[in-house]
Amino acid sequence: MVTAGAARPRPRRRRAAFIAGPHVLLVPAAIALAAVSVYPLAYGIVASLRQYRYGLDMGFAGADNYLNVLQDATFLTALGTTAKYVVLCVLIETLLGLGLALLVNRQLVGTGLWRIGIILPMTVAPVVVGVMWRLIYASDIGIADPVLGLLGVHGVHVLGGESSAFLGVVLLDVWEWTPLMFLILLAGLQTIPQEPLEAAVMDGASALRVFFDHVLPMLRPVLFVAIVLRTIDALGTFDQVYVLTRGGPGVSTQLFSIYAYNTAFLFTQEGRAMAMVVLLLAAVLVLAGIAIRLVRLGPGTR
Amino acid sequence: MKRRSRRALIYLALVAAQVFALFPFWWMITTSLKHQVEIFGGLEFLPQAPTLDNFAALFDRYNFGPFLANSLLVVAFSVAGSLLLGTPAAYALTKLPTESWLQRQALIVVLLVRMLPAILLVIPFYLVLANYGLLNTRLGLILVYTGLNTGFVIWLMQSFLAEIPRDIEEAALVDGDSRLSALRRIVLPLAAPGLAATAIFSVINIYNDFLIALTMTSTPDAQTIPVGVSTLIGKIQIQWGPMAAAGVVGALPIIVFALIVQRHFVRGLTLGAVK
Amino acid sequence: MELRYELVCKRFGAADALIDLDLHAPDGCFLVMLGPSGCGKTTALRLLAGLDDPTSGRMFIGPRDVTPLQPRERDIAMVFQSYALYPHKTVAENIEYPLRIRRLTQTDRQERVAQVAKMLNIDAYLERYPRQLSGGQRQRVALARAIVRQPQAFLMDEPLSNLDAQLRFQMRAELKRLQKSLAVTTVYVTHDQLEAMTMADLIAVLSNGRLQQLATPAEIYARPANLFVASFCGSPPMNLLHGTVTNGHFQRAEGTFPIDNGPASELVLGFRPEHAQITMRGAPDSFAGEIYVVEPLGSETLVSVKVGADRVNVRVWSDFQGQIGDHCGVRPDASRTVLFEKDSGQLIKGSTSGSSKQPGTGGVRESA
Amino acid sequence: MAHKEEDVKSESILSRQLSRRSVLKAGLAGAAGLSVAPFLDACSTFSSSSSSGSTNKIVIGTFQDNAMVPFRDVFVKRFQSETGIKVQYNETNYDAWYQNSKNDGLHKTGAYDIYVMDDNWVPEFAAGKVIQSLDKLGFKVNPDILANGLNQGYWPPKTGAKMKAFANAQPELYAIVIIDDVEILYYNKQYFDGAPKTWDDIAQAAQSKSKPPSLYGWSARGVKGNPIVQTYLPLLNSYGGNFVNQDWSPGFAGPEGVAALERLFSFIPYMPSGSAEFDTDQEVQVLLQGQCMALTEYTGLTHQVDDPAASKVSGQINMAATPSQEKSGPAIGTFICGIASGAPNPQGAKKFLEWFTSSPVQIDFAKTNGSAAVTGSALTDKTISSQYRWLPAIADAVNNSVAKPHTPDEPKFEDILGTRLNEALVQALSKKSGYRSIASQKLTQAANEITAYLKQQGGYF
Repeated sequence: MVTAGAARPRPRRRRAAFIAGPHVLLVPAAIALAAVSVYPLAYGIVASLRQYRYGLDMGFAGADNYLNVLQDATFLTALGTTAKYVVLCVLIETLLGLGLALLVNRQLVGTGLWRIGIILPMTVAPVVVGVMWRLIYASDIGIADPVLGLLGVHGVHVLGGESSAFLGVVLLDVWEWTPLMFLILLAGLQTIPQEPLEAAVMDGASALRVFFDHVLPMLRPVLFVAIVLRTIDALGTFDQVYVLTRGGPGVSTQLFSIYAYNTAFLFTQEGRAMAMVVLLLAAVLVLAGIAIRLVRLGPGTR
Repeated sequence: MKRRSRRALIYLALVAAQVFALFPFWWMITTSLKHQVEIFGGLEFLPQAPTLDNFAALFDRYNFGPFLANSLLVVAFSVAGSLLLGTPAAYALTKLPTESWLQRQALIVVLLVRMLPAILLVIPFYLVLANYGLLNTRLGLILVYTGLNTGFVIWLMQSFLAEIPRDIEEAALVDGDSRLSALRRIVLPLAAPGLAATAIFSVINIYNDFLIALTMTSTPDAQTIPVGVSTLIGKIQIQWGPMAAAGVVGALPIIVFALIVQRHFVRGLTLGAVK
Repeated sequence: MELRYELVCKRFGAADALIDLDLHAPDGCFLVMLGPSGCGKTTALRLLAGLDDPTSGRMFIGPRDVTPLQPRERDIAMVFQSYALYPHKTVAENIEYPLRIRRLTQTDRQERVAQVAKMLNIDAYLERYPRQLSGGQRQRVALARAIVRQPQAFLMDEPLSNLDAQLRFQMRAELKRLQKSLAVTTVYVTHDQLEAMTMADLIAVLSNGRLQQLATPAEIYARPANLFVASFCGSPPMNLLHGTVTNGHFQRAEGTFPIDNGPASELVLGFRPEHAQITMRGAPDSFAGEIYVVEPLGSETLVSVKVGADRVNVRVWSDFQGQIGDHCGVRPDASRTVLFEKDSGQLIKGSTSGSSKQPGTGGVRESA
Repeated sequence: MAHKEEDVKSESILSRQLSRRSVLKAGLAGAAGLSVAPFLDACSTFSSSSSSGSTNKIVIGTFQDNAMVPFRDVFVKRFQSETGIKVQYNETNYDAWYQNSKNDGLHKTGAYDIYVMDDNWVPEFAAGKVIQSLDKLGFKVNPDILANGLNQGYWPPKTGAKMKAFANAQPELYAIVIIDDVEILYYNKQYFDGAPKTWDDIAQAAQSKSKPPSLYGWSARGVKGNPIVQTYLPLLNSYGGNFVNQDWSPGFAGPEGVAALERLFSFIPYMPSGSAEFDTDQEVQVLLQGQCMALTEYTGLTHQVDDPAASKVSGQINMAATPSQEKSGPAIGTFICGIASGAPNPQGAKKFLEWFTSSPVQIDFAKTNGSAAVTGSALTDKTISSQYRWLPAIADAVNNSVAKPHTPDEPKFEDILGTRLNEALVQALSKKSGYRSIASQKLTQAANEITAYLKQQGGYF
């Protein structure tokens, strides 16, 4: 055995292309991904440590930008607004999407037709979505105010009040992205095997019990992916709100992205804007880490 | 009896969802067909004197011809480019040992890239493009979109390719194919639905982008439809009629596209997200 | 072509899938690699096909060292467990595919496809897609695709495992005939010892990545090289009784049995179910036991006897009358027993003559 | 069993490809073939942009605005035919253009020769060298140009507070005004006996004659940011308050500023209830529909008031300088042109701007729809004024106008003030009382925020 190792014929250095092949294919994409992520991120971090004035780089600023940002009440408000927005949107969209998916996940007349109608909103550019809802909400030409009037709510202008504008923006997001939740969850529901559910029914479980004891746990991985994707996207919401309210009235719909955008491009405080972005990314990464850990540690996971 | 009324309720809920989903489209379309005076004249669900003036204005005054052409060109090449880059990478990932470190990290990186806010991206991209004289060119946009979309392609295609039985590819190898020709002749044709779904989502993502196009372009030489739509929201004036028309023009190609490829669309989501 | 593995090792991460595989199959041989799942047999096949790379060692097809070659350069054909038909190609296109890659002319291709399809009785389905075929038909298409190449070797990875019992029986025979008529060296991987016994010229039994025995089916049956082979081959497998040796006798609490020699003090006595008789309890050279279950198989009956903590299977004529719980004895056929060393598990003494498939004459001499 | 099921599944997934295979093949081939095209396309873009460097072409970039229509449709064309210099005219959304032009100038990309700017961009663009000094280019200023408009183009500013770093620098002309846009009062003459002089006049008329919602006494832009600031500034100025004082302390939180905002709130019973989300378009609509007695607005509206397609009250709207109270205080917001620091053809750009601001051309400009020309001779020409009744009002307003603070941080000022004003308006609209305390509280908040920001930024105190 001792000599066998030395005497053992070694395969020649061989078929390099065949072995390395798959890894080689990763390289171009990796370069592309690095170009669009590592470079901007590095740039952003460097820029966050520099002072800009009139668009010109005035030199190293240390932690000034970070300190300024953390003392900026408007920024902190924007973070709070964003958190509220994301939680509310994702929650409503998940519940509505799940509800719709459960409704459609059965033998219905014209399933495909229902689906087409429901998915249309998510195909439209967010800018156009902003336009659509502005046409609806506008107090003089829109239809929201008269409809609210019919419902007995008079004198409310959706975009004219702070909480109503916030809810209006949330409603827009719900309109646009519930379809995504719906489709993902419907697909998830359709992969759930029917036998365990039937067995549960045979065991005498009510529909609700079956849902909570069986359907929901089995749907959990899909639900998790859907929520993560939607949360990531909701955090970056910009176009629709920009078109619809520009963050107003006051700061009621001023999401993080809008404030950071204004700071970078309107107030020409590139360094400060980058500090905001870096802070947000760090916060999100920490939260994501916690979330992943919680999910991993949670009961009922594989 | 109870069963029947429950069923009726379900349909009722679905109809409500449809109305909710479709009404904004209807309202935008009717607005786009109204004269300025009528838009402000009160609530009309149907235009009293339908006009195409708003649409004509888009193409006569607001450069929507070039915007549309730019959008289509940029989308076509960016999607093709990111598929060409991302698909081989996704294929390579499926060839790595399952659940291997690299595979997991790669997918996490892809997700992280997706998380970077556009505000972070636009300034560096602007500088790079400026450096190479690619600002305000379609090529510049194509390069940026191709890079950004590659991660998405990897993410989706990986799950599609992983579904193709390994045996089939190996059969091709034994039958005399090289890795590459097996990929071309056997794997990709089998992944065609996935490729289609990925392409669809890429088209939608890229066609709908606003902030990057807004920053990287400044003239109709390269500006895309969403930028064009935003042009109509002036500093002090909103051209409601043309804006609605622009919304219709902006949404139309993608809706028609979505309807045509509806089945793939759903499949793409199914596999991409459920896997 | 003859096939040769030379000290081939394959490691996946920290796990050894194959250790020092050294075997040789002569030209035209039907070699079956047999073993439980995870034993390394499929790995060995994939290494030979070039689908995986060995960690060390070399492989030869004929005189060629194929270790550095890509699969397509090895000139072999493979039949996969899942058949791996190209779902987007018709049957004809599937079969034709290897030829197309080799750039044969269209007439050549058509001719050979037709010929092979006829040979395998699938000429009626040539225009169908795999999904329109039954399992057996797909199996034939996969075979056809392998055969049409006229390769230097066939590699088959459990090709019959997805078929139902009836079809498997039928295909087994056809495959064997086909292999003999084509006379192409074939490596056939299976976990089914019946397939191995019925089809193979040579069987390589693998376990835990190591080759246990390479021999003809008869040899494996009669003189398994170790306890693993003994317990893996044959249905039911060889009976194995642990005991000690004193004075030329194999001894257990239930009885003693004379043996020729006994170098070690602790041995395992092995005998096939058909090489034993049910006797009355206390009969000479028998082990006392109690009938555990009686399974009539039609032409014969299989009796399972509890001998101490062990169970022993015995094949008897179908007129066997014993009942569950009856006391009895089991007497191995002295000329057909084998002995294994207990610690190493290695065979130490072969039985003196070849096997006879005759069920032992048996009958109940005593009932409780 | 398990095997079988798996088989069925993979089969169904893999079974549908067939028809698509050919499509895919064609698609890939097409993509490969076409991938050459964008490079060719890019090359042609390069060549076209390099040809823009030639002396017979200039590129003008601007934001989309109705006031620019005559400039675009008449004068750009006329310059081309008179000089043979080709003019490429690109217009885009206001914010996008601000960002694009700044980027273009900062990085000297050279996509443009002339930026049409809002006057409050001048400090930042000049300090950041986005645009080049017209003085250094040898720009010949037409002395006929009204001083208040012209002064918007200087950096450091000729008047008002100066940042420390620029306190002693000689003002240089960086941008030249092309449209003397200013806020003026529009009023429906059937409700007023002559032009209202003070805010009190308007308030009185509103109180006695308005019948909301069929007839509003006043209309305003209330959207956060620039719009509501534009609504507020004429009030603030006329009540004697400053946006910022000479020492950079905010000047609107004092009694004058509070009184000015309170005055705006006093119109709430006579204003459309959606005012907090009104921008120009909505604000103006009630006037043009005949539902509003008066409002302040920039001069672009003059193009619409007599157009029967847009207005139900054409001919009934008159114009005047914005009302005074303690003093006169119209807000100026000119369209002003700078030459890009990376301009491929600065001489062509200079030539165009000198041509356009020359007295004869300005007279023709005023004659075109009564545009807000920048020269005294054009605005005060009796024959033109008889056709376009608002021109004297514009001249009057410009001459009495108050400029915004001259600092690169002005957008941040406007954002802070505009946000808090908007909040105050929303509160006032819903509470309909307690105006003074709302005004005082929000204005103080804005002032504190601006001061804090200036301290962070440095260079002010």
